[in-house]
Amino acid sequence: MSEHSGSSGGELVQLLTPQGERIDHPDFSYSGSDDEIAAHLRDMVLVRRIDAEATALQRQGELGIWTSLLGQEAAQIGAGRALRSQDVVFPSYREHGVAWCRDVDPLRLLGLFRGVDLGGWDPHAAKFFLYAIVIGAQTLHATGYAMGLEKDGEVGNNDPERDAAVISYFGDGATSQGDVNESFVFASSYNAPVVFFCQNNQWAISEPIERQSRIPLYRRADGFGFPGIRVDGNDVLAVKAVTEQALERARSGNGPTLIEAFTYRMGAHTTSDDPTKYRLDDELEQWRGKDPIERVKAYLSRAGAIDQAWLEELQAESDALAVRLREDCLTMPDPDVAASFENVYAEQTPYLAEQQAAYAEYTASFEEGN
Amino acid sequence: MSEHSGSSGGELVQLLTPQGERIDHPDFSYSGSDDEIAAHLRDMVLVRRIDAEATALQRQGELGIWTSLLGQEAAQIGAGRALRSQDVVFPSYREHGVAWCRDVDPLRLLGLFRGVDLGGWDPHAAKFFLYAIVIGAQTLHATGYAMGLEKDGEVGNNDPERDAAVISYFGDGATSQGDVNESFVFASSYNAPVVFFCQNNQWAISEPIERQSRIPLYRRADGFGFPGIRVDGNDVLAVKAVTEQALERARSGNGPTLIEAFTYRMGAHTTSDDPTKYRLDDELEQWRGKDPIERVKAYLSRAGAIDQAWLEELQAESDALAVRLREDCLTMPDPDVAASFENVYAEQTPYLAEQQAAYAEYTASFEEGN
Amino acid sequence: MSQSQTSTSAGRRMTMGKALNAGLRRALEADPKVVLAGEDIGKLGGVFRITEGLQKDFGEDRVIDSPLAESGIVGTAVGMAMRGYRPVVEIQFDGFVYPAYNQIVAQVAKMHHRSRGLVPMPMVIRIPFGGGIGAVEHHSESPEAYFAHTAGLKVVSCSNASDAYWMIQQAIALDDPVIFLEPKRRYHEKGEVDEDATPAPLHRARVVREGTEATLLAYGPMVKTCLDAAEAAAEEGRALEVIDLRSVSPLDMQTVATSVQKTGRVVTVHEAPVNLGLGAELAARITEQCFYSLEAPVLRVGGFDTPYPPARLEDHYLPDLDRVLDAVDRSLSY
Amino acid sequence: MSQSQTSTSAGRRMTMGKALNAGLRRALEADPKVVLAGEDIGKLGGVFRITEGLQKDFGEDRVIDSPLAESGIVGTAVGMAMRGYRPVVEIQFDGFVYPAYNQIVAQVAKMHHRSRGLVPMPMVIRIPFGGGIGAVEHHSESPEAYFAHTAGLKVVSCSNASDAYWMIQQAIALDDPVIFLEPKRRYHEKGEVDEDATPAPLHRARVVREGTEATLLAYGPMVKTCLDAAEAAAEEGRALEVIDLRSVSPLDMQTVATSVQKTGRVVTVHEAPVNLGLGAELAARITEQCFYSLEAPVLRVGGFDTPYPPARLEDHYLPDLDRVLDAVDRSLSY
Ligand SMILES: Cc1ncc(C[n+]2csc(CCOP(=O)(O)OP(=O)(O)O)c2C)c(N)n1
Ligand SMILES: Cc1ncc(C[n+]2csc(CCOP(=O)(O)OP(=O)(O)O)c2C)c(N)n1
Ligand SMILES: [Mg+2]
Ligand SMILES: [Mg+2]
Repeated sequence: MSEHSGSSGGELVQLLTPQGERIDHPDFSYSGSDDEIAAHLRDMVLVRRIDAEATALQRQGELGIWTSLLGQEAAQIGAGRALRSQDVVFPSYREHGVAWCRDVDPLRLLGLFRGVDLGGWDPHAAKFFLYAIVIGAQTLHATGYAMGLEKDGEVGNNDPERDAAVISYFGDGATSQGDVNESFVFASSYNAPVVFFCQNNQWAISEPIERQSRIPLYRRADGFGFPGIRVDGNDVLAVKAVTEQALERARSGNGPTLIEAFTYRMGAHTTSDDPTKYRLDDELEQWRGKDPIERVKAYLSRAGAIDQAWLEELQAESDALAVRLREDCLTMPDPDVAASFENVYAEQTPYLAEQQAAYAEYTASFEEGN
Repeated sequence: MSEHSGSSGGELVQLLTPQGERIDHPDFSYSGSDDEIAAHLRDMVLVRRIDAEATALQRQGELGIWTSLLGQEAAQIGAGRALRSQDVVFPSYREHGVAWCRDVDPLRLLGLFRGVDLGGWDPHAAKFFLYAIVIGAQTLHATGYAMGLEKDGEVGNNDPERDAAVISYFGDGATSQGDVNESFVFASSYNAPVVFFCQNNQWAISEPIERQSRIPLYRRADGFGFPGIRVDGNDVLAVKAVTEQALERARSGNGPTLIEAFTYRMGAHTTSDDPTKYRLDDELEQWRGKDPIERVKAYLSRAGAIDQAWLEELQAESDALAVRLREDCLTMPDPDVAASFENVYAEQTPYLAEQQAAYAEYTASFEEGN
Repeated sequence: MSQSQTSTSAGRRMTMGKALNAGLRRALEADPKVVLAGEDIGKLGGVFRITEGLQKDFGEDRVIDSPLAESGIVGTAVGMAMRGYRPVVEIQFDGFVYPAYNQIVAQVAKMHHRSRGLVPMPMVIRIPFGGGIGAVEHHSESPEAYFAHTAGLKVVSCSNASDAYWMIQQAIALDDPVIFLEPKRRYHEKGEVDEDATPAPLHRARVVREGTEATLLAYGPMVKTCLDAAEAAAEEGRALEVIDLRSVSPLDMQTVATSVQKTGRVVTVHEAPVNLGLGAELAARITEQCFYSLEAPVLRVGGFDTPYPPARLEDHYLPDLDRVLDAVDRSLSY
Repeated sequence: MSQSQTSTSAGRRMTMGKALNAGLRRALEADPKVVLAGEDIGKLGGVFRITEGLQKDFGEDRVIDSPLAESGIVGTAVGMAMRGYRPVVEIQFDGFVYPAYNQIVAQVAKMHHRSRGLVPMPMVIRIPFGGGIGAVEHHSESPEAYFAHTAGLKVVSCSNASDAYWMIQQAIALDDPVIFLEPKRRYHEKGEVDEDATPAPLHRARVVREGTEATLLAYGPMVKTCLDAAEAAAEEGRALEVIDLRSVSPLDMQTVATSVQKTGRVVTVHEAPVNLGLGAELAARITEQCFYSLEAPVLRVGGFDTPYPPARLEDHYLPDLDRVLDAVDRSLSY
């Protein structure tokens, strides 16, 4: 009954094999230099290091929870590096790699999971909106934003500095949610410049992809009248090529695309999860052989573009980044209770102002009391 | 951009042309006798008459509103007569023709629109659930019911008396609603024995189908991994053939099908609507040539299966039905206020009982007062 | 007799429906970032014709017919607001707002706070609400409490043409999301609209009739019911004060408390079910703030705690003059 | 001291989580029509492990992992109920129930009434609710008022292991739809569960501590907070009565009124925002029913009228012993 194909097969766009060999594809090619590929490698290594450090911080009680991107580095860096500066990102809650590409300080991501704020970066400045925890909600925001881009004439001008697109990230599980399907309806109806980027990491917490769909997810787009494409989500070159084309399609006024990045969640769903309850080591082992970082290392080493010294330098950089992140995390100030009351409204209400004042008075009296 | 084809074209299943000629189709055939076709004609004429009478009753203030099925008789009778007695129907609010096939007294339909109740028939007895006004909600109920059928082992027994399926009706506009798409996800995931029957009557109130989808609606099913098919919704033979096959597929355990019945809403959306605000007479005129009743009359007359006398008798029957319906409508008793409080809960709460008692006391005192 | 802050110079007489249309038109003119979206709001002008002519005059880019999906309508409006637009969304009927509930309470209401003010949500969600029009199920609901309980939203309701004209513009101009409840059964009632007046602040209640013996608190469709009740009471020599709350969240408790301190008795009136309806919050707050002034408990008149009934029973369900006066009698008997 | 109607014979000591699991197991055993559905409730046993082991023992046909779509979960459960099943649905966290809000308030709540009793909706919607676990946004909400305002639904919350065990079974056995709120931060607290006892009726409140000077009203997670407050007050010589409402809708006003007539002072406590929270309804009804007994207005302690804050601020947001006692002090100062 299930038509899910494995990670190989004609329908999967791949430009770099797990063994690190570059292969051709009739419709997609990666045009960057080896230096650029090395830059992707650096991105992937650094975000994996950030991720590992965050996981460690959570284990030590410094974060409430963490959503690991382990295994999904190529999907995120490939897509993130396909963006132009004017493009706008609507993430879900696992896109630390895309945040990295948007120059969002990883510390700001930690703030959310440490519980000091609800998202500490400036979404407009970063063109990277806040993490969306309610599954699927952001896909509609992305579509509406894209409709706005269109109204503003930022699409189809044949001007690479100006034409903009929106990209929205979500998981395989999210494709079952009404909002995601409605976003397909709206994007299609208004031909909105939006790329739907689904990281199919095979699992929605404990539920395998078969629970959500009996056909490959990229084919969902067929039903809504726009193109869908499946790419090897562990192949940073293919992801970048495919995403670039989809973004360009959107920017030039040709409407939405659904990209299914076929990848794997190598870790737990979150640090609260225990995947041994529901999945087999075998599967994990199999995917370990398709690691997104190893294949790039293999290719670049073989091509002579990087050497041991380069890798050691990168290791040092990544360790330094982790140290910095840890330090900054530990010294991140706790929020003041005033933050609870602020910004609930743009125009504060007298009622809430009174509530805030009463609480301040209460805590003050309490402190006097002590 | 729009790929909506007209009512002809290879993808549309048709077995009886607007001119009343029977044509072949490679995958579908209508196997009934001319007597059966005459029975469909009778059904269609009678439900059109019921519909006209209800519209008249509304104009005269006897109903609050009415949702006319004018033009959709073939879609509803064709699908309704494809059902076996054990099949179960989840309608939207316009399926008076299907109700007719399920032996729901049309008077009971009027009750809802007259405002004497919220649906006056017995859904279990009729295997025809109550009208669903919130767009799309019933498609999930249908899917859940179908999941229940499966659990009960009422599917795939190769027993024509026992194997059952569910059919759910909805409009073209409804396909944009999250619930409808989620019902596709669930039906597909659980391989539920449900037929999704979309009457694409080209309009969702004032919005043309292009606002909801830029490709033919039957193709939505592709994206969810089950078959979709477009049938000439004004061709009762084709609708019956296509629906029978889809129901049989469901009953035998092969899962869901989406049927798009390509038809036209010849009247207003409801009696409150004014379609001259948004659509052209031309379009109406064009569809008048595809009338679902006329083509059957033409075929049967030409085949010699009916004659003038037969038609006159049918006319008399339909007039009598209308007279009976009108009389019964006018004498339908108003509900008692107790009905407001009853059945809110299976186990009444003391609070509501008190509220009911207080209101009874209040009205009583009031009557004394007068 | 009325404390209305609008200027007293004669305006145009128009229905509430036309006043809303005029207000929307003026908002569209005033700010190119204002966009309207909803089902059938374009050529048809909406099922109540509130947006009539607006698509013709402002184009399909600013007056947008939406696919039939309320979550999509509100969710894409969130995105448009993020892009700097000021979306004004129409929900066709009260009973069809629930598919959008998730977007409204989890996204619209929280975005400004979540983003520390960086992503404002200047959105208006217009909902024709309430009963009294003989409609079928899901077309007569009063969902205001569901929204008023939600921090981050503001909720208002107009009761007359002049307020309709001004309040819709104020709501659109506000940087906060506003649930804008239009009493559909009053759409056809006419009133004076002075387009040059200075309107009262959006969240200010208004004493619409002064009195001394009890205070009637209402908003939207029930304001007229209360005024009628007060008129009838006056004929029997009883002076009831009527307050049009106008803003359901936040509540203007100052205006309310001033009245209660004078009258000592309060009856709240709304169409929504009593249990956890606005009357509950009003009763709780009034009792907190005016404990020593109250001669009687705050009494609540509202819809039954039942689903909205079929049309032929709605006259029982809906509070009317008699039920209001009955509550006043009960209050006075304390 | 406790009025608990459960028998006093010693039971098994277990956490509330285990008690719910045991109650669900017993319900699955008792009636083959009981089915469980929700995200991750199968192999994983739910993110809180409440359904642990149940799929293994009752099969995938009765313990169903659902696609990730709450409206679909509840909507298909409606269909299963129509087919004669008794679905028990798990919503993973409070903040994720809103996509199903439309199905819940427009379908689940109304089906029995709409069909004149012909289509009952014996459905339980389990929601782990409330804060105090240091979670990220949308994982700590208290949506009870949204449901309690909806006619046709019943809403209950358990505060201890024994009630959890019994109430879940009673809710499943009831022919009405029940929103079953589980105080997630109490999942790990242990209590005695007597599996042979005769439980108190589902909608009966319980005096969990007797006292004379003021009545504390709470449900779910705040019952323990109130008991702690009463204990602290007792050390200062003040006897507070604590009522565990257990049923949020319908309310057992008889038990409440009896207490208020004795104490004359009331403080309501819940995590949900104060504005239009359950405290509002309680205050309104208590004032109506016990007007002459009240020495002070009903005072309300609740979450702030703000979105749920980030974890590092939740100790401010959530009512605690001190805030409860502060309200008691204020009440006593009248
Ligand atoms: C509306 C909603 N329902 C449930 C959840 C709880 N939840 C968080 S993540 C998750 C699984 C998501 O799976 P997927 O979409 O595949 O994304 P992934 O986590 O694998 O990246 C669930 C059920 C949620 N956040 N929102
Ligand atoms: C959730 C919801 N939103 C809006 C409406 C108002 N409404 C009633 S019918 C209708 C159009 C339905 O169009 P379609 O699905 O094509 O069915 P048709 O009426 O053409 O049979 C709308 C918008 C509704 N009933 N439910
Ligand atoms: Mg996943
Ligand atoms: Mg239609």
